Amino acid sequence: MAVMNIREAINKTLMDEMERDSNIIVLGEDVVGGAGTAGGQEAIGGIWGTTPGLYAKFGADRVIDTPISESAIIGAAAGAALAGKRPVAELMFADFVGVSLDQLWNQMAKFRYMFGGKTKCPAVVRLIYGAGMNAAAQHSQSVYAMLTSMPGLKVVLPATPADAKGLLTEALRGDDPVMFFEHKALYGVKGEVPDGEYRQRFGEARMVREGGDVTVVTCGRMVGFGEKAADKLAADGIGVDLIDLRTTSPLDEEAILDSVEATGRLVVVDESPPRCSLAADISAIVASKAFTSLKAPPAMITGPHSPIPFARELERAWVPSPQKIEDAVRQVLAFR
Amino acid sequence: MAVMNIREAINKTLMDEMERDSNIIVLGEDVVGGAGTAGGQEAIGGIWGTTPGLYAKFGADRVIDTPISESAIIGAAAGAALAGKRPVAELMFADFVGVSLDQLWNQMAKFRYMFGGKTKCPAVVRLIYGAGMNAAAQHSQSVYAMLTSMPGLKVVLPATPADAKGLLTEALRGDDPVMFFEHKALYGVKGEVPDGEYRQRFGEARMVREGGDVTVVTCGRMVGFGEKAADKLAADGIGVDLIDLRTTSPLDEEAILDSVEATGRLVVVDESPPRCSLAADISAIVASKAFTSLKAPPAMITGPHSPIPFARELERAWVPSPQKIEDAVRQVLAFR
Amino acid sequence: MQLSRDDLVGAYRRMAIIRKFEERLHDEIKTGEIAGFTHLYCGQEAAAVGVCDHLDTEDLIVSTHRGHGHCIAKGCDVKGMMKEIYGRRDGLCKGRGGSMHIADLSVGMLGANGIVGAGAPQAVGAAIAAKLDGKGKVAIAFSGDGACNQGTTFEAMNLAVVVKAPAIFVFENNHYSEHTGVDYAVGTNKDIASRAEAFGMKAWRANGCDYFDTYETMRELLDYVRAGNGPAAIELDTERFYGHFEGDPQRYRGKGELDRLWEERDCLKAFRAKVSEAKLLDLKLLDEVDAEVAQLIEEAVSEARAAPAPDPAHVAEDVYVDY
Amino acid sequence: MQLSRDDLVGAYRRMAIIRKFEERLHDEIKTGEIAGFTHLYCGQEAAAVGVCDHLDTEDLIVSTHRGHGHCIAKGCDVKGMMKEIYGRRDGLCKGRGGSMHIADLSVGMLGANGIVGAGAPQAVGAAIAAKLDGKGKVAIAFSGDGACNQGTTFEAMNLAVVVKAPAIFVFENNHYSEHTGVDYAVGTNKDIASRAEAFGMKAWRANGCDYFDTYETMRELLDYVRAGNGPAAIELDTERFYGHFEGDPQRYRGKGELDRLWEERDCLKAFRAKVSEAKLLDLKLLDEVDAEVAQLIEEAVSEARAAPAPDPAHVAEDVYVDY
Ligand SMILES: Cc1ncc(C[n+]2csc(CCOP(=O)(O)OP(=O)(O)O)c2C)c(N)n1
Ligand SMILES: Cc1ncc(C[n+]2csc(CCOP(=O)(O)OP(=O)(O)O)c2C)c(N)n1
Ligand SMILES: [Mg+2]
Ligand SMILES: [Mg+2]
Repeated sequence: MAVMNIREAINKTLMDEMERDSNIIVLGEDVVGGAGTAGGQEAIGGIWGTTPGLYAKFGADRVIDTPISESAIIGAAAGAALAGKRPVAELMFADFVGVSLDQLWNQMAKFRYMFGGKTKCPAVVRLIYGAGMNAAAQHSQSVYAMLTSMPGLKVVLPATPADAKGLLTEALRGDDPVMFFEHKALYGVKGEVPDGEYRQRFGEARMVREGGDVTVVTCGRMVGFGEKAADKLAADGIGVDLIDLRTTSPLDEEAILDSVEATGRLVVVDESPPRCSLAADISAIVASKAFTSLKAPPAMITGPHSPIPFARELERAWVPSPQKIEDAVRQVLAFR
Repeated sequence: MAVMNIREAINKTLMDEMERDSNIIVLGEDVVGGAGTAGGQEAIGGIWGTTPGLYAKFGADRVIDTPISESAIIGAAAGAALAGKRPVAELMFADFVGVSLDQLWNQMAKFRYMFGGKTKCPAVVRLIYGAGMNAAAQHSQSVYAMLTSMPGLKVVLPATPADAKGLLTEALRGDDPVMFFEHKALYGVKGEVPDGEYRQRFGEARMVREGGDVTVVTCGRMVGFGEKAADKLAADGIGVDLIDLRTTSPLDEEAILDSVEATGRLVVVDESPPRCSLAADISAIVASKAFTSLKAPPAMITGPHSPIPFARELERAWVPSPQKIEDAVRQVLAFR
Repeated sequence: MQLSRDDLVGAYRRMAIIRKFEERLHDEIKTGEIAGFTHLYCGQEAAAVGVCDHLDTEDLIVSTHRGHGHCIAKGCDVKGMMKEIYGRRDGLCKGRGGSMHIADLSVGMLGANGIVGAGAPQAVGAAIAAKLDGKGKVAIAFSGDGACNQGTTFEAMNLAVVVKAPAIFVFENNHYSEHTGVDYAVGTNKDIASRAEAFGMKAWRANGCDYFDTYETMRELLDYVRAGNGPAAIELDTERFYGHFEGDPQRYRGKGELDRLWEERDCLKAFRAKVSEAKLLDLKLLDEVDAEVAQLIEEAVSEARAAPAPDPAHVAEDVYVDY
Repeated sequence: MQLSRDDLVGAYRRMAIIRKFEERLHDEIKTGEIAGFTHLYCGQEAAAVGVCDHLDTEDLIVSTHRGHGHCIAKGCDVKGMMKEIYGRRDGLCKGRGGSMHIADLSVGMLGANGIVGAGAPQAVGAAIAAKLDGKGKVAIAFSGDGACNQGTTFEAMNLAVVVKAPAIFVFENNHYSEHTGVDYAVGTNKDIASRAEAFGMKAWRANGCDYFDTYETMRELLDYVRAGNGPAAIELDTERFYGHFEGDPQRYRGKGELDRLWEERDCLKAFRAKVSEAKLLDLKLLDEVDAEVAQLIEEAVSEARAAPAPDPAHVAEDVYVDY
């Protein structure tokens, strides 16, 4: 097993998979960089550094810099996928779903169903999401709940380098459109990554900690926050079942319900505003399917019902924190 | 009180309010109709028949036909609102949020917050939504959950002609962006409408039936379905508290919680796919805030996790029905 | 090059099928048996057929809400289409799509589309795929004069130029988007083709009510695109003979406008006149084609009527390949 | 008409404020004290000032991610801006917006914007409002060469033409969108202004590194728009002197490119040369302006540094006027 960070795991997976499958193409803004400049191509390899080297290896027909036209980028991915390719389109910030939603929601998500099950659209859309870099209201959002609500899309959120590889490989081998969320504050997270072919099935949550007293369900950057909280709680003898969903659609309901049936207590941590959120979704599923097991009301740790602010102090207050998770766990435990 | 249908109530309210406030302007595709044709202006007054007569009365500067450019329509509404007008923009089908989401979500919803509370954006967006006309996957969706999740937007869904007037008037008097949802299958619904000035406050649910045994929470077209179910149940001596939310943001939590505290049983009916839906949202709120009152798991009646199909038999199977509501009520009542 | 006799008869047949298909729908919709919104292609037959007669199944097209003509011209099964429009289980899309969502990838038809302007970027993606495959195939986006104001269409044109994809933008200018005239909604003070040119591609213009003009102009365009010159556009001047959708009161029409259109701009009439004047085909032969076509449509409707409805139990199937 | 001495000094001062503001940020950002993404306007000062010097507070502008210059040119309070960029409680937007979201409606500045292309439709809306008010006011959308490929920008241009709104599209072509060159990303084989023309409006071109050329050309354009002729566009040829955002390695630059730009395309240098050659202003006077400006920026930074942080307890305030 090699140790690498999430950025490297994504880059290497793209590299390996493109090598293996000549139908994979990559497109997005500045995924190469330098087109039409005196400095020449490969000026950047994506502003997040996830695509360097691809152009040099696979050339201009497979690694495509685009104008600032997100609808056209996602639409082109949709069309290329219908035409038999496996496009990997990058949305530099997930917030740009705002200017490209139709092609995700009304187009690629619905083709197969609308067309009577006779087509497939194996497009992967990489969405760079999340707060933590003081990028303010239009560059910090976690839009996975919105896309999770849309039938036809699969929604994937790796929290570790191994999952980044396993889930991206799975996305590139599958035949459905996949929304691949990369948290901008997690790119530097290091970990062991299995060598060789490695696939992580969708809909299979990861039990990060087994504790037995409270079930904490989360995903993405919040997994690390959950670990911090769990460590502190463990010191007080409180055992947390910490579940990293890995994919929110499909959802590993079984893992959640099994744990709650044992613990009777649920905390959902979700880096998003509260209404119609993933936190609400998971809580509602648990309330309706594990009602008799629940010993305390489900607790939802989300941001407030406001846009995400710029200033450090404000952003920090907006985003769920290890402290808030810890407090919530203590609270649901205290409930009788 | 005059008796009229929802279509007429909307048209009349627009007429009256535009008369009263010269800052109100209307824009959208074919809201007038006939521009640049031999037949001449006023060829239609909106394909839903909600805007006829406005052009004749208020002229081309205030009633504006636009090209098919939803981002520009909503963006223009946002800009006009910042500039001191009260635009009423029509999205002919709510599904076109797909091509205009950014201007709703990242722009008008966020201006006030991002700009430090010093601006206001009193734009009203009319979204025609919902299934029931076999308009298939791209012309039948109920996107209120998505917009409810977005801080900065208010989300309004009249189910009666009186509420259509009251809520639209309120939207046009307020200073925040309002998403005004009109169900395409409800336009013909008739009812009494108060004469003269009539405003319905947001965040104030309507208790459609008081029954005391089960709380059924819903909105839009599903209110009528809920009434049908309630009537049948009443015949069996089962009393339903039927709550029409009227607005999902702000949400009248109190009305919901008060009822559930009395009934202990909740059914949420939501014309949308299940994940991260309004049904999940309400259920989660109730589970977390009225936990001890709940005597049965919350039941969520939604469509399946699929796009909306075309054929009559399929669409009917997709949409929640009075029968499904009735069954759910009986089931939550049977739970011990 | 001259078209062969078979080519000519084939072109006429395809146009006639579209015409009859649509006219029959126009009547059947009045019975209330067909659900949803239906947009008829009548009047524009020469456009779809004149374009698609150059294509084989590996050339791809994306279509619009007014897609029946494109589907038929590209080779979709007419009976399967009719069943689909009737919402039947064995319809081309199992009754899930309906009129606005007919697709058949086996003939290179990537889908009608209910979202105006959504197809154009998809065609660019398909063209990127075609370029990568290097077999000289093209991808075509049909768009209306209304769709050509949608941001997606503009973005698609620019992207196609930037990546030099063999994408072709066919603008069918039927002078209306719903109830609005093209002279109002398309702000350019020239034609739509000029706007496409300003995006950096070569553009052609043709009479979309004349099969021969459309076909010949497309030949030139396709030679250019297949030679690797990147994208191209064509504006086809054409006419919509019915309302925007069935039920449209058409108050935007001028006095006598529709009569004049049927009189002067009927592509089938024009085709018959041309081939008989040039003594290329005997009109009796075309009458026979008409009869065959009438029979085909009759069968399509009666089979669709008799066909089983979809089973509601399957409402949520085929959302994913695997979940 | 000639600019007065006061006008000239004012123009220079505004450009110098922008320059110093940005250069200071360039340095301060390295200290790590300023959070988020910051895009500097250095090099484009003549564009913002040359345009905005024609406007009063009732003329409205919408800006971009690279908005500091537009804000200053339109009259936003420089100290309030600095505090905002430092994320302070008393910043122009209470520390909630930051560099990319500065707005001040009291001076007609409708907002910087983090979404490329989002401003253009808003300017059209503001222009529709202005037209309704009938006071001859205009609304201006600043857009980059990259933004001019976004569908929203195209839609906005078409809509403005259709409704004949007094909207002005100022395209600041600084030859780059992030790491990509304009010759690649803008597919038109002519300039950006030509593409705007193809949307049916009159377009001008000017040297955006020359205050006088920008200012004079804008005068002509504004006469045209204020006279009720509908929208117009102008392409300003300008330069970005720093990276796309702070931290950009700028590997897309040619060898010696930046040196050459500072040498040949510095609008402040050019301004000084022109006014002194024409003997309109004494350079010593401009040196004094520079000193004042340096003082202002020094104060702005030290006041911002010393200013209180926002109170986390207020994180969710001001989402609605009332809820
Ligand atoms: C994004 C979007 N906006 C609006 C509509 C509603 N609509 C359907 S067809 C149409 C007019 C299209 O005009 P045009 O592109 O000229 O095609 P035609 O109907 O003439 O074939 C409109 C406005 C839609 N389906 N999608
Ligand atoms: C919709 C959207 N897409 C992409 C980006 C990321 N982005 C920010 S600035 C920029 C380049 C803009 O180029 P241009 O319009 O020329 O403005 P300049 O930076 O040169 O001032 C990009 C791609 C964004 N903020 N919004
Ligand atoms: Mg048309
Ligand atoms: Mg630029």
